[in-house]
Amino acid sequence: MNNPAAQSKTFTESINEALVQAMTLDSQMICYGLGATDPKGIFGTTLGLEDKFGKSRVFDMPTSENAMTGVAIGAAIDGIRSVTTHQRLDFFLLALDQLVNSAAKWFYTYGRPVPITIRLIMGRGWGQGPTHSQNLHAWFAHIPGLKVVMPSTAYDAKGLLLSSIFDPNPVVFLEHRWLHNSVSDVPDGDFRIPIGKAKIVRPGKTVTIVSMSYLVVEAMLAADYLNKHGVECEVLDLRTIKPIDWPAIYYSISRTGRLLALDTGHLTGSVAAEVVARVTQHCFDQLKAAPRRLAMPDVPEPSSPGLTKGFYVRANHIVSEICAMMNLSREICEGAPIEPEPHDVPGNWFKGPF
Amino acid sequence: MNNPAAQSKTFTESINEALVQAMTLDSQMICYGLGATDPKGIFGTTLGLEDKFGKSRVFDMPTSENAMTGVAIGAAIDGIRSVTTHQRLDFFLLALDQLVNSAAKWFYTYGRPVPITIRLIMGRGWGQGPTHSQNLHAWFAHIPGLKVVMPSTAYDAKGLLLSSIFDPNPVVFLEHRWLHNSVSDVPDGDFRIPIGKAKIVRPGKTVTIVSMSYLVVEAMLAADYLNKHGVECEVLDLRTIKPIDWPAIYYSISRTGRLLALDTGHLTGSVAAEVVARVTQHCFDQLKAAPRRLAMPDVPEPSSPGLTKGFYVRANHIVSEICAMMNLSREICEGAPIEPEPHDVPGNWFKGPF
Amino acid sequence: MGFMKEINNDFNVRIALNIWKNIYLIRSVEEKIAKKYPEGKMRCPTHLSIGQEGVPAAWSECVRNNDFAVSTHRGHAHYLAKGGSLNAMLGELYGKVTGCCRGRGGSMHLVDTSVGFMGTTAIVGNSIPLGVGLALSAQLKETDQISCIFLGDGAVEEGAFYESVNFAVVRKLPVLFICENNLYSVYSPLSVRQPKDRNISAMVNAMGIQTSFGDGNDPMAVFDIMTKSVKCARSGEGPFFLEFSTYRWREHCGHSYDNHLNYRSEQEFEEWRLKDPLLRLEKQLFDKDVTLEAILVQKRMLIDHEIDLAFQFAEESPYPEASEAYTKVYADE
Amino acid sequence: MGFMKEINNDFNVRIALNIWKNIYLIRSVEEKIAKKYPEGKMRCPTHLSIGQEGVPAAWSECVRNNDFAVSTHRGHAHYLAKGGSLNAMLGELYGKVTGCCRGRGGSMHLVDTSVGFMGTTAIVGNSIPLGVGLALSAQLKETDQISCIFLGDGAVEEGAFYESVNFAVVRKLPVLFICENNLYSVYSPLSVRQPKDRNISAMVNAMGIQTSFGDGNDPMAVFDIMTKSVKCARSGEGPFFLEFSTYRWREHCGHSYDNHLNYRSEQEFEEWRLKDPLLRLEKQLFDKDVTLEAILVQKRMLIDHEIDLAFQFAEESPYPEASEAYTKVYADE
Ligand SMILES: Cc1ncc(C[n+]2csc(CCOP(=O)(O)OP(=O)(O)O)c2C)c(N)n1
Ligand SMILES: Cc1ncc(C[n+]2csc(CCOP(=O)(O)OP(=O)(O)O)c2C)c(N)n1
Ligand SMILES: [Mg+2]
Ligand SMILES: [Mg+2]
Repeated sequence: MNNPAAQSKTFTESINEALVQAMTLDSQMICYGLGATDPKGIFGTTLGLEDKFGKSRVFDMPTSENAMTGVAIGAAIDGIRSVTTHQRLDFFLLALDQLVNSAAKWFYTYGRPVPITIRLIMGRGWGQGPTHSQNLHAWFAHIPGLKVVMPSTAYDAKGLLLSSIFDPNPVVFLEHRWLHNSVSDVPDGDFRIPIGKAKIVRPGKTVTIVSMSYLVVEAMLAADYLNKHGVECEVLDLRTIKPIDWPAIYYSISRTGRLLALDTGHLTGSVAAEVVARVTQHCFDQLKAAPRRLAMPDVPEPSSPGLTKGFYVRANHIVSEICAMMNLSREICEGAPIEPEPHDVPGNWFKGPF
Repeated sequence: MNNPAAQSKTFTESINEALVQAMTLDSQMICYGLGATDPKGIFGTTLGLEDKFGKSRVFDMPTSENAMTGVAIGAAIDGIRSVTTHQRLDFFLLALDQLVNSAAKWFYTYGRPVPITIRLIMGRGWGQGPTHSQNLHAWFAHIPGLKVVMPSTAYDAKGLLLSSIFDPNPVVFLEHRWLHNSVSDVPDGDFRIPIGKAKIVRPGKTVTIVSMSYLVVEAMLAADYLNKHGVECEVLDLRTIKPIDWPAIYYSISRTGRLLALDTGHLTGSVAAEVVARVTQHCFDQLKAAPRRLAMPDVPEPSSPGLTKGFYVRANHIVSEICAMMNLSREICEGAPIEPEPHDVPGNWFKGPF
Repeated sequence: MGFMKEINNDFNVRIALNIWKNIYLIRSVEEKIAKKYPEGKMRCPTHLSIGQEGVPAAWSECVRNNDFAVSTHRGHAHYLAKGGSLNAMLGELYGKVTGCCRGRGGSMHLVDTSVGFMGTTAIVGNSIPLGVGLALSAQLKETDQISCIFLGDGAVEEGAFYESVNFAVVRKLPVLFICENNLYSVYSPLSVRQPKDRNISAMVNAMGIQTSFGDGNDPMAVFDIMTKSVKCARSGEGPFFLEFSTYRWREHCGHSYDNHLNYRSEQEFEEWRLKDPLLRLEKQLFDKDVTLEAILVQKRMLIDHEIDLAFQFAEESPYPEASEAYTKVYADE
Repeated sequence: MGFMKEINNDFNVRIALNIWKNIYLIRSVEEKIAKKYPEGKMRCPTHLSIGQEGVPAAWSECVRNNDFAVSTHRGHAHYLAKGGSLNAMLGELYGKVTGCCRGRGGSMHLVDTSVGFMGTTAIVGNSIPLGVGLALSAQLKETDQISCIFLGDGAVEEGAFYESVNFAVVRKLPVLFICENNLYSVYSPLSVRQPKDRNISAMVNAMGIQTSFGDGNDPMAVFDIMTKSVKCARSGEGPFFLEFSTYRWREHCGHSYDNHLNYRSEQEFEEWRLKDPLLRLEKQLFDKDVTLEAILVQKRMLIDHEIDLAFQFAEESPYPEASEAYTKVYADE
């Protein structure tokens, strides 16, 4: 990351920069979504685009998620790249026919590429409740023909969004709402991070923690803490969940022999299940302990802060799984960093309402 | 199954009987779907219902999958049970907002039950192609609040459909098109099979094959064959994939120490992944070999019989996985029953077109 | 003032007073939520109805307790107008165990089945087919209930709306669709979402359903239209669609004003504020009978007090136990 | 005969002959598919257009090679009318590597991008927004292409249809929606799916789009309407919606007749068969110029021969390698 032109930027700014960069490189590319041109610009990510690229390339849309996804596909098969955005993944459940029956299968069936990127924001906290908080990325990862990206840093967000946009396939690009204000050094201009490559965000030789999106933040907190107690966790950020970088995971397991797979979605049927299944199938003899998983419980996310206390996967849960796996002392387990107060916001910058 | 009143019936007849039985027991229950009252009656499953129960309780509908799912939910929260049917699961992708955002979460959020059953038929063979053949049950199994049933026999179909209808929760009831003509002894009248209970369809002590829906047929073929060679497979029919009967699976593994998980859907993110993951987490020390999986490949299903040759999971694939797991001889592996000709129909009864 | 002419002998003071009470209650609850939202204790996305009280307040006087209603993310007014418990609504906003969903839903999920208010959903258009299903149930059970479905102008863009109207007409269901056209979906004006000069109710009429259009800020006019259409829907003639013009005063979601964002002009806002349904109705009442002024002062005090108590109740209620989050996912648990 | 009066001086023999050729080609291909389907070599769900050739055949003469088209499960006629390769279509039905999708799609998935035929989808309503997206692309690129979207009367019930029309109007896109109303969706008559007496084109008109209705079995009348609406759509005036009445002769899916199922009356069927667009046009031609009879005999022979060759080509083509099924899931593989 020692790029000379790199500057400290938020995740939101990174997304915005990637969009500007892509629309500059490809003068036909379009960008639309509910609120794409409104004064808030989808949490700031699309601000300024309409001014720079004009009303025909950047536009708001009717509340018609299904048809508007089909519109992107239709334009794509005539060579128009697009980025469409939905402020919550939950709204996009209306558009799955177009995504799965058309976009994902078009190249396979007709041999014509569908270069669309669909940005979905996954909500959490501040009472978002059952239908504004779903992390259903496992669904997308189940569908042949889709690529699915889940960046955890501003840096990755920019590099992966640019790669997604210029990928000839439909890409679902998932932004965790709690990452929008996170900051990292991000290069100016065009730079790409390959889709399908995981990143070792912390090397270690005792346990492999496989993680994605916001949970990388918690994994790092846990790993930093455990490191102080002599447990060296290797934190792998998947970055892309379809395709998954299996060689990177297998290689890490070959050195650690232990796996904890995290997931921001419901446990049953999670991407973490696929990770555990494949690792077990491929690295069975290398495993020193039963693999473990941590994910959201198999219940809808309730709204009340009284009910979401302790609901999310946090560093202390991660520590406790690793303690159990390694038979570490109770003190280590109990000393782990706990859920901050208030627990339902990503930081002081977040004042609601969504 | 030695029920005195049991008679040999097809899967289709069983479904029809269950519907008649349920509508007789609950005089308010309704049943609708595209073609529910047409002369073919959804592959025969709804024939005669309109005559028996009248036009207000049994009806055809507009091609509006999304709203018509919501209609069922609305009626359900006022106490009206319903069975709605879609001739292909693929069409139901239009209705996932209603299923996931409303039906699955209504009881959790509002405390009011949603007693709806949604029958989805999963196509296969005879060139159904990319959008008439999807087995996306893993999606449903990922959603808290849903129950998901996948019967493999006419007997189970009736008993489970009756339980589904009288369950106070939304149930997705998945019928594999290749099972519609399969026959078993099925009791007359009202009988229920509990949701969430797996069945040992063949006991054995060497390998556990976890299976569901049509794949139980192939698993049995493989197990019969292997038995002749001294390998005793225990075939477990999940019957319900949400909730999954974990105790039954763990108990079987505790005796066999070996797992092969089958799935009629795409491999990545399959229910088989969840089975392997959980078994590994819970039975790690009991496993004598790396667990294995067999599922549909991570590609859309093509239409041409030239392309679907060898595409489906068949008894010989199952045998070969078990041979590899157990280091059995090449002869055993190669002698397994192979894909019948023609390979794209479930039997001579099937003459197309869908 | 243009609406003076409407004050004729038909003006029913009793009904007008009831409607006034509804408006005043909704307005005051919403204003108090707006005032207290920045305290950070109501931690959920919250959409206020201030400025839009005219339609629900008049509707309230036209429907029966056992008629059904469903609504949207902006559902406070409809919930209160149907007679939903104020304590339970505020409890829900505060995330308390006394909330109508025991804290599971927040502001966008309100329910009070004891008064036929069956729920609000946070997905645009999502509750429309549910409302149709409730009407189907009423038809099947041969009750004379109707099902009222509130929706915004944005929801008209969802395919589910169209599918729902179609089915309601095909089966002649007792549905009343009530579209509150406030010109915006979040910050997006109608012009970027629907054809210029399209008239929503005329379009919907062509689907084969009876429709009316009315001024949503004229509560007594709303009452007239509602009375007729409720009668139609209840008579078995089939569904009815109503569109009312109205305007949201505050920001789309949250407690503030947001005209400074320039997605709408200050002038437009001021024009609409002059059409305030509360002031309008009060003027009508006082014109009719000047002694009502004193009565309203009294009533205001009572309502204000009720509201204060409800906020106190909500604030003092306990949170649900955190462990509750993991229970009752299934109805047979 | 009612249509005699239409044979006026405007009747353009050259155009009529072209349209006749299109009808005859489509009819004959479909009849031959029907004949050979029971052999069990075309192993995919197949929906024939026999009886419905009038609209696509006339449309064919109104659009340009680079105009776009998308269609549905019942797409053979549209594919051929746009000039799609017959060999590649039959290859696809036979599941051969020479098929337009190399056997991946079957009858319900036809494509020939060299003539702007962009695809057909097997999900009702699914290709409608795609067609709108193609029009958006044409508008962005400032070409003068139009995008033609074929749909059935059943597709009008899908929310996606309504959402698509709305967006096309909002952005004034060069779209021609062409609804072939054949009265049925599978075995379901309009009466169980749409309001009695609803006129589809009138309803759609109220969405803010220009519309026309025509007799789909009168090819020359279709040609007139098409010519005007194509011109409108191409001129930048925005989208156009056309509804044509027509009738499917054979079963919904498959090769047989199905009147014995009694979902429609034999009488209805016979009435529609008398409206056969092929016979009608032939009569018009012969009335105009009796010497054409001999010319048509010639042309028929040529077309029949072409079709025979295409079937031979398809039957003799090899299947794709089974291993191909696992490749090219992604465009960058
Ligand atoms: C399916 C879906 N798309 C988008 C949203 C985001 N959203 C929340 S409220 C809203 C505005 C809807 O406008 P309208 O129906 O006019 O209601 P209003 O807010 O004006 O009362 C939108 C787009 C959503 N909740 N659901
Ligand atoms: C979303 C969806 N629902 C249901 C079906 C099943 N289906 C296949 S063709 C068809 C009939 C559609 O009727 P219409 O649009 O009038 O076309 P037609 O067959 O009459 O040409 C139906 C319902 C489907 N393919 N997709
Ligand atoms: Mg609005
Ligand atoms: Mg039709």
